This record gives sequence, C-alpha cells and structure tokens, in this order.
Amino acid sequence: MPFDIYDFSSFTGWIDASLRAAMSPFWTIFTEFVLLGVAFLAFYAVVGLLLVYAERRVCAFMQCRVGPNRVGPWGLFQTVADLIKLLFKELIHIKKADKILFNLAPFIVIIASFFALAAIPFAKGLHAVDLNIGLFYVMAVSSVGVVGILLAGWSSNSKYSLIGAMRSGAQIISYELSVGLSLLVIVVLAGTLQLSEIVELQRDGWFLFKGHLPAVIAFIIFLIASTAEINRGPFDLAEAESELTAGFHTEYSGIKFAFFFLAEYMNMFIVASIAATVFLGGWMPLHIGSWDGFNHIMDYIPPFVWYAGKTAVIIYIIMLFKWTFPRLRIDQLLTLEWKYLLPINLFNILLMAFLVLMGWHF
Amino acid sequence: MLFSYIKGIFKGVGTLFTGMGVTTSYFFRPWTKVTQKYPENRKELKMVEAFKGEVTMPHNANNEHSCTGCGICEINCPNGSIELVTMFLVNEDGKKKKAIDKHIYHLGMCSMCGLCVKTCPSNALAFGNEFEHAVFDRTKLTKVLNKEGSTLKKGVE
Amino acid sequence: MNGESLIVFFITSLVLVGGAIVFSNYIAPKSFNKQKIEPYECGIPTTGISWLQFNVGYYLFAILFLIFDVETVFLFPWAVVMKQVGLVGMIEILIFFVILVFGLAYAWKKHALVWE
Amino acid sequence: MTNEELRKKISEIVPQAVIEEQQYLTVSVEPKYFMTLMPKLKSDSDLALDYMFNVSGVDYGDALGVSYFLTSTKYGHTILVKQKTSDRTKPELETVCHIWKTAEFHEREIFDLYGITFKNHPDMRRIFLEDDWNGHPLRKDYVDEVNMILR
Amino acid sequence: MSENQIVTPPKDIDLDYQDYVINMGPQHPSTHGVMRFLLTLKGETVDNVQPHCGYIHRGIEKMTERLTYPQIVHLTDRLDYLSAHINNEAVCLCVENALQIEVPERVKYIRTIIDELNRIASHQLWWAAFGMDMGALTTFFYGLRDREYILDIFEETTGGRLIQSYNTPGGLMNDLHKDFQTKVKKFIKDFRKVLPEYDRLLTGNVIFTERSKGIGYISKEDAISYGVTGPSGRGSGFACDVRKIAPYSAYDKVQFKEALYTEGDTFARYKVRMDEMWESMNIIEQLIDNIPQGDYAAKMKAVIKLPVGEYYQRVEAARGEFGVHIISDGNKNPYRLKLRSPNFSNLSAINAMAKGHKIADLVAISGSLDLVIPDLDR
Repeated sequence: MPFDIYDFSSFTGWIDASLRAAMSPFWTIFTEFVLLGVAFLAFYAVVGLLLVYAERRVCAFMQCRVGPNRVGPWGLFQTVADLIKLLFKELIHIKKADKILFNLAPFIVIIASFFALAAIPFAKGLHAVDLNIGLFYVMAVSSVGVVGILLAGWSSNSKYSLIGAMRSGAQIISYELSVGLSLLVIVVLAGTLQLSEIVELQRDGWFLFKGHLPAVIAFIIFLIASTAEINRGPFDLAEAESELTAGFHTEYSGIKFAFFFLAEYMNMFIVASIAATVFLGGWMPLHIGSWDGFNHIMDYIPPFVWYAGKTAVIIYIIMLFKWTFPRLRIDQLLTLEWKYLLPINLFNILLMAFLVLMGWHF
Repeated sequence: MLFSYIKGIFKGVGTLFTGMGVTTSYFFRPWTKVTQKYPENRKELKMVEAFKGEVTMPHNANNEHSCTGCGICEINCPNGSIELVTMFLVNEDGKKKKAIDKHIYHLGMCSMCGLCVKTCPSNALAFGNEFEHAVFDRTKLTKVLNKEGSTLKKGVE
Repeated sequence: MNGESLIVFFITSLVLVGGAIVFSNYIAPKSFNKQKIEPYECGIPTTGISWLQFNVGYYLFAILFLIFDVETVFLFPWAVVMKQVGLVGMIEILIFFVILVFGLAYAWKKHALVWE
Repeated sequence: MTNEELRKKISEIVPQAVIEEQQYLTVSVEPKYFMTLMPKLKSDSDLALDYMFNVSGVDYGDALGVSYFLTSTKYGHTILVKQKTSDRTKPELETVCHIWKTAEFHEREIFDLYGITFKNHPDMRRIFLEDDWNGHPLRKDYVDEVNMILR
Repeated sequence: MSENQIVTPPKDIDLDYQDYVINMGPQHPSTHGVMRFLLTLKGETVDNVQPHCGYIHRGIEKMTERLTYPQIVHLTDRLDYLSAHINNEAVCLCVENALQIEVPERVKYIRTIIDELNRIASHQLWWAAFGMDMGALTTFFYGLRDREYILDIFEETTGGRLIQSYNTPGGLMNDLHKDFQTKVKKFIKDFRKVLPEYDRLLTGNVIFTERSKGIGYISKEDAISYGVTGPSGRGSGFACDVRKIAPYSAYDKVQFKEALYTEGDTFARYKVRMDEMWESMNIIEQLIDNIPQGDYAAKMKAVIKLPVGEYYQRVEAARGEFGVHIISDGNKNPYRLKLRSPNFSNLSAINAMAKGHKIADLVAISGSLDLVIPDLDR
C-alpha cells in the first residue's frame, strides 16, 4: 500500500538503533525517555495553545465576531500572551483551604491527560505506548481527571466550589458508563482492545460505516457522553459560570487556573482522538468501496494529516455543542444518562453483537 | 409509551440539530460579522450629527461666540456641571453690559440631558461629536468652553 | 518501548506542573491582603463553614453506578472474544443483560432514577 | 363601578371615611378604621380591588402618611386609599401585606425611607439602606450635611 | 479545621444545622447588576431566597425634590436604563396631564414608535442575557447584534444610544431625523427574518424547554397579589398591559394583541416577551407611515409649575407597569415624587417562585423576571 511509506515505526526504529550503537543500553533508554518526554511536552503545549486559540476563533465566528486579532498575525499568539500573563499572576492560597489537596488537584488533572495522551496512535508507528488493552486503559485514565476536579472543588473551602465539586461527582457517576458502553460496541465489532490494531482493522473502511446503525448510535452517544466527561459544552455544570461563578476553580489563580484550563482543552483533544481512532479509522485514509483511483489518491495524503483532520472535525463538533446549547440542570444530567443513554446503549450493544454474529457488518 | 419515548428522543435530537444549524451557518458565513475594529477605523468612524458627546460652544471664524452670559444654562443644568464666571464690559456707548469671562463646563458631571442646549436663548451652545473623553486626570474633564480672547457675536442680545 | 515508558509521562507531567508553579511563584508578585485570602462568595463574608453536611441528591445513582460500572468491566472480556465464543456466549451474555436491564427497569419503576 | 357607586359602597363600610374625587377616587381614613376598610376592599365581590399597583409614603410635614393605589383587574375601577399618622417620633400603622403581598416590599421601603413601622409585618427591616443608617432620608426634616448641599 | 472557623450567622437567618447559606451576588454574573440573594440551600435545592437590594440606591426620589420637572425627566432614564424613553414619557405625561396640555399628534406618534422600539431593544437584550444565564452563550451576541440597529436609529434622532433624554414636558427635544422612517422600516423588515432564527436557536431547543417549562410557577392570583406586572405577569395570565387598560399616547389608535399565557412558568414568560417583539413590530408598522406633520413640542412656559394636587401616571415599561406619583404644592419642584418601578414588585415574588427549585432554576427565574437593578433600587 502506498501510504505505508509514511510508516513511522522505521523512523523510531532507526533512532533506537543508532542510539544503541552509540551508547550503553541504560543511556540509550535514558536518552529515549528524555526525547519522548520533551517531544510530548512540546506537543502538549502546542496542541493546548492551538486549541485555546481555535476555540476562541470558532466561537467568535459563530457569534459574528472576529475573535483574537491583536497579538501576532491573526492573533495567533494571543494564547501565549495569556499564558505569560497567567504566569505573572500571584498564586493565592485561600484561608483554611485544604492545602495538600488544593495543590494536588492541578497535578492530577494534568497527569491524567498526559497518561491518556500516551496511548493515542497519531500515525502508523507513532505512538508512545501500544498496550494490548489500550482502549480500556484510555478510558480508565481519562476518567481520573474528574477526580482532580472533585478535589479542587472540595479543597477550596468555598461554597461555590463545593457545589461545583458535588456536581462533578454526579458527572463521574453517570457519564463514565456511557463512554465505556459506547466504546464496547466497537470492541464487539473489532474484537480487540489494542488501539493500533483497531486502526489497522479499519483499513478497508471506517467502523462508523462498517457497523452501520449501531456504530452510528454509539458514535453519537460517545460524543455526548465524552463531552460530559470532559466537563464541557452543555455539561459544564461543575464550572457553570452563570450559576456558580466559576465552580470548582473559583479559588484558583494564576498558573494553577491555567492548568485546569489547559487540561480541559487537552481532554477535549484526547476525546476527539479516541473518537477519531475508534470510529473514524484513526490515521487511515478514506476509502470508498471499489473506487480505486480515488482510494489511491487518498493514500498519498500522510496519515498524520488524516488523523489531525478527523480530530479537528470532532473538536469542532464538541465546540459547536458548547456554543449552541444551554446548560443542562443537574437532575437532567442524570436523567439523560440513566433514562436515555444507558438503555439505548445496552440495546445497542446487543444489536451490534447480533449483527456481528450474523455477519451483517461490512 | 415506548413509542412516545422514542419519538421524544428523535424530536429532541432534531431540535438540537436545528440549533446547531444556526450557529454553523454563521460559522461559514464570515461576511455576517459585525465587529468594528475600533482604533483602526478611527478615520472612517463618523458619529451621527445628533450625537451627544459633549457640550461645546461654537465659535465663528472671527473667534466670536453668541453666549451673553445670561446664566439660563447654569440654572437648567440638573447636575451643576455648568458654571459661569461673568464680568461687565463697557461698550461704545459707555453702557455696562454683562458678558462671560469663563463658561466652565464639568464634563465629568454632565449627563447629556441636553437642557442647556435646548434652553439657551441665543443658541450659543451645541453638542459636539467627540466621544473619546478618556483622560488620566479627572481635572482635565473641566473645560472652559469660550476660547481665549473670544468676543460676543455682533447682534446677539 | 512500551508500558514502562508511562513513567516518562508521569515525570513529564510532574515537571510541567511543578516547574510552572515554582517558576510562577518565583516571578509573580506577592502581596498580602486580608481580604484576598477570603473564599469567594460574591463579595460577602462567608456565613458558617463551607464543609457542612451537604445534601447530595444522587446517592441512589451512585449505588446504581457502582453496579453498572462493574458489569461494564465484565462485559469487556466478552466483547473482545465475542467472535470466538459465538452463539453460546451470546446467549449467556443475553441472560446477563436481561438481568441488568431488569434491574434498571426496576429502579426506574421504583422512582430511584429521580433526583430529589 | 362608577365613582358614585364606589363612594356609596365605601361609605357603607366605613362611614367616617373622607372621600374626594381627584384623578382617582381618594378615600382618606383614620388609622383606627383602616383595617375595617382594607380587607373588605379586596374581599367584597363588587369592589374586588385585588391589584395594588402602588404604595407611596408621603411626608405631609405635620403627619406621615401612606397612599395605597388599588385597582380591580375585574372591573377596572381604581381608588386611592390614604391614611396618616401625626406621630412623627414613633409612627405606627397597620400592614396590609397579608391582603396584597406586594405591600410587603413596599412597606419595607416606606419603613426604610420614612420610618413608619407597620404592625404585624412579617419582616420589618430596612430594604435599601444599611441596617445601621441614621434617620429616614425621605422625611422633609432629614439632614445630611455631607451629601446634601443646599443652594 | 480550626476552632475559630464557625462564624455566627446573621440574625435574620434561621440556621438549621443542615442549612447551607450562600450569597449569590452582589458580584455574581447572573444577577445582572449589584443584587444580592441570600440563599438557603438543601443540597442543590433552594429552600429560601432573600433578596437584598439597595446596593445602588441613589435616592432619586429625594433628588427630585430639588429639581424642576424637565430636570426630573432626564433622571428617570437612569432608572430602568433599558426602557429609558418609556420612563421619560411617564413623567412627561404626568406633568402634561396635570397642566392639562394637549401635546401635538405628531409627538404622540413619535413617542409611541420610540416606546416600542425601546421595548424591542430591551427584549433583545433580555433574550441575549437570558440565554447566557441558561448557558447558551451565543445568544448574547446575536441579541446584542440586532439591538445595535435600534440603538443606531435612536442615536441618529435623539443623540443618545442607551439613555436618550428625548422627552420633555410638552413634547420632544428635537424633531425626527429625516431617515428615521426608512431606517425603522428597514429594521423591521430585517428583524422579522432574524426573530425566527432566535426561535430555532433557543426556543425550540429541547434542553431549553426542559429547563424552563414548569420552573418558577406563579399563579394568576399570586401574580396579581404580588403585583407582578409586565411580561412576567402576563405569563401567568394576568392581563396587566397598561397600553390596553389605560391607553396613553397613540396606543388607542393602534390594534395589537396582548400576549397572554396561562402557564405561569419561566417558559411562558419567555414566550410572552418573544410575542411582544412581534406585536411591537406590528404597532410600529401601523404608525410609521402615518406620522402626522406638525410641531414636535407644545408651547410650554419657561418654568413649569404644577397646580396643587396629586397626579399619577401609569405606563407600560418593558418590564411592567411603571408609575409616577407626583404630589405638587404648586412650586416648580414636586413636593413628593414616587416612582413605582416594575422590578421592585416583580422581585418580591422571587421567593415564592424559586422555592423548591435548583440553583440553576433560580438563575433562570431571575433571568425570566428580567430584573434591572437600578430600576429596583431607584
């Protein structure tokens, strides 16, 4: 296949081999780890800043505005300027706050998002870890972030934060289920949990099309549930600026607040990546049946571009949610999960299992 | 019951999509933007004629105004933002005549009600279109409306 | 490089957050003000303590969640090997599902899924 | 109901009431007859003055008074009921807030600005000014040498 | 936790052990101004709401005792700044009625048109802010964008955008701008297209309807008793439109429907305002082509002195019934001027409405009452 020319495993393998030739095994691993850390740190920062900028632009366009346009060309450095501003802000420690948890919370949200990022395949051979239970791992890790939010709200010794924390508690106990079950639908179809293998299985067609109806339902449910899971859009109850001023991060200032902000956007990126990987074939190009010429052209587009494009589309959809819908109330949040998403999900899994058993999928 | 449940889901999702349609359509129509880039468009930015920016006293080319110093504007101002310092001039006939020395206007206290302009018997006052009044020092908002060395227009009583 | 490289991510994130906070602490101005360290409550001093007994309305949901989350974990192994175990596994999981759905329906009927 | 009929009806309830015709039919009653009149105004099916659209406190100089503007959403007639007390040091009047709930806030406002205490009011506190404010600003004899500059 | 953390609660709260007392406002994004609600919560459920107002009490009623009537008029813009022209008109009408001056027909027409434009502008801002209270942030920009056209029309004619000070006892400050009619017609034509878009974005949205239907119910009897007027009262079926009950200016010359809903909840109040925007456009269309020629002000004396007596004038402001009660002792200043502000009465019902609902609902309810704090505090 032509797009195999973009195989990154040979590139990483080459780095590995050349390092091994140059130094001892311990230092090889050490150097590789440092390289990995630096690469992901840079990636994390760039994606975070770009997403904040993108969100500002997208919402501005939806609201008939221009958006950031002062710092740098097209306001591209606005986020950087904001970051620098936040760095220079005083970190205020609230009276009688639970100091340890208060300081621990930003660590937890960032660590959770970093861990989830580790397992995402950006292109063939371009992933940090490729666990055989990759999907399960991502689900588990990404739900840790909400714990950070809960801790942040609880430890702040502010009433608004506490209500925000309680709300995020309600969010934990509902939307994790739907995320898991909607991904389970695809696992039934794929028969594996390894993310690289899931992508590989979509070589001849994305799961969204392969699994037709149940996969589409699962995709929609995943979008809804994951939006709730990352505390965004109509589900930003823990933050709810019109009700709780700023909810869980009311008392956070300066760079600590920035980390919550950053983690929110990174979580959005991770969720979009998972959706792209599991439903839209990750870095696999779009192939349509027997249109060989078309398929061939598609193959020449680098896989990373495919991956980024798909992720961007899903991020756009998640942003669209936020800038269109009113916020749900807390009891509606639970009603939506338990009375709508969960029953539909359970039914959907059975439907998919049935389809797979009968061999009716593509 | 099951039917209405399913119908409810479809109807609800449908309304969500119509809402998303509105925002998306604006997203893809950049020409609907209404933002004005303010300091850049200063040149084109023209306030309408009636805009009440500040109270001014128009002077003609000979540095003449038509304020007789009657004090009606001072009485009519609800906030006390106009103060008149008057003096007596002796004209050619040797008669003493009241005239303004300083027409002091406190922009910071003005609420742009327009009573001074409306009630002025000799139409000496008018609204100016200036709207960039920001200053660092509050005292700069106190202005003297009649210009240095200005005199009363001929024929204004 | 596999699982063990996760330690890199752990350390990287610690460095990112810790480093930024330490750096910010170093460069940010500091001033003390008694009002500044008050918890925010729209400008009014807080009444009472914040960590009061707080009435959460989702107690029953939490219990249900616990049950369902564990069941989801049970479903994953089946999902992976579904094609191998075939119809027999399908029927078994169907029974499992029926019990689950029945439980949910019962909770629904008993108005456990209502926020109070 | 026309003003004539209203006048007749109200004189039946409280014969001592002074009724004049101004913009609206103005009924002035002594505070002691006030509570015999007011509940009737709402409960009487011919009057049915169920909507109190304004309550004004007035300082008459020698007396402090309250004017109640009442209208009937059913018939559309409007009357103005007035009561006053000449006690300026500790003025006390009856509340009507259990008849017209809107009076609750309006009476608190009058208490705040005129110092008239309303008996049986459930929550007689200042509403606009701080609790430790001295005096009642809308009274004619209120002096504030700092903020009120006399010209 | 250390020992000195327990602060004695204020006297006015009955502090159960379970009670969770929280201040919403004065520095809170959803109170639209400096307004404070003291909430007693049971979990997320609101048990009691105590409104504390007066943060921007300026003593306008006291100030008016020193001002002449034309000066008072411009103070009233600062009450409900979103229906500034309507407030102005109330004072002017009261003075004109007291002096028994007949203003020219032209003035009546222009006043009515600007009233209705003002009402639309006010409702647009309300729609914008209400959506934002609910969490739909985009509504804010759409509402403000469309409001801008009205403000431009105002600016051209009156010189002011938000607060116009266009009225004066006896008439208007100056004549209409020559483009006024064409611009208003163009605005109505455009806004008729935009308003359905508002519906698509928010009204039909399932999350919005779920969040507003059945929330903050107040019955018709309670609405009358609390004096909840304007769109908030009409949402409960209380036909309180002063434009119908006691027509002023040119309202007796136009045909319009009073928007009435009987549900009494947040959604009904929302619908009333949406319908009112349509009705206002109808009213303007009936008048805009028929503005009679003539003077823009009646002849007035230089110093206006009202005859001794009491005068009251009711008008329908954007938020409800606005009233001016003037007691005159024959001087150029009023002896007593009482302003009946619609928000003050509307606010008094908030505890009855919000009890038993969630915090999020309280935000929706206070948004649906459309409180403007300077009007409330006066």
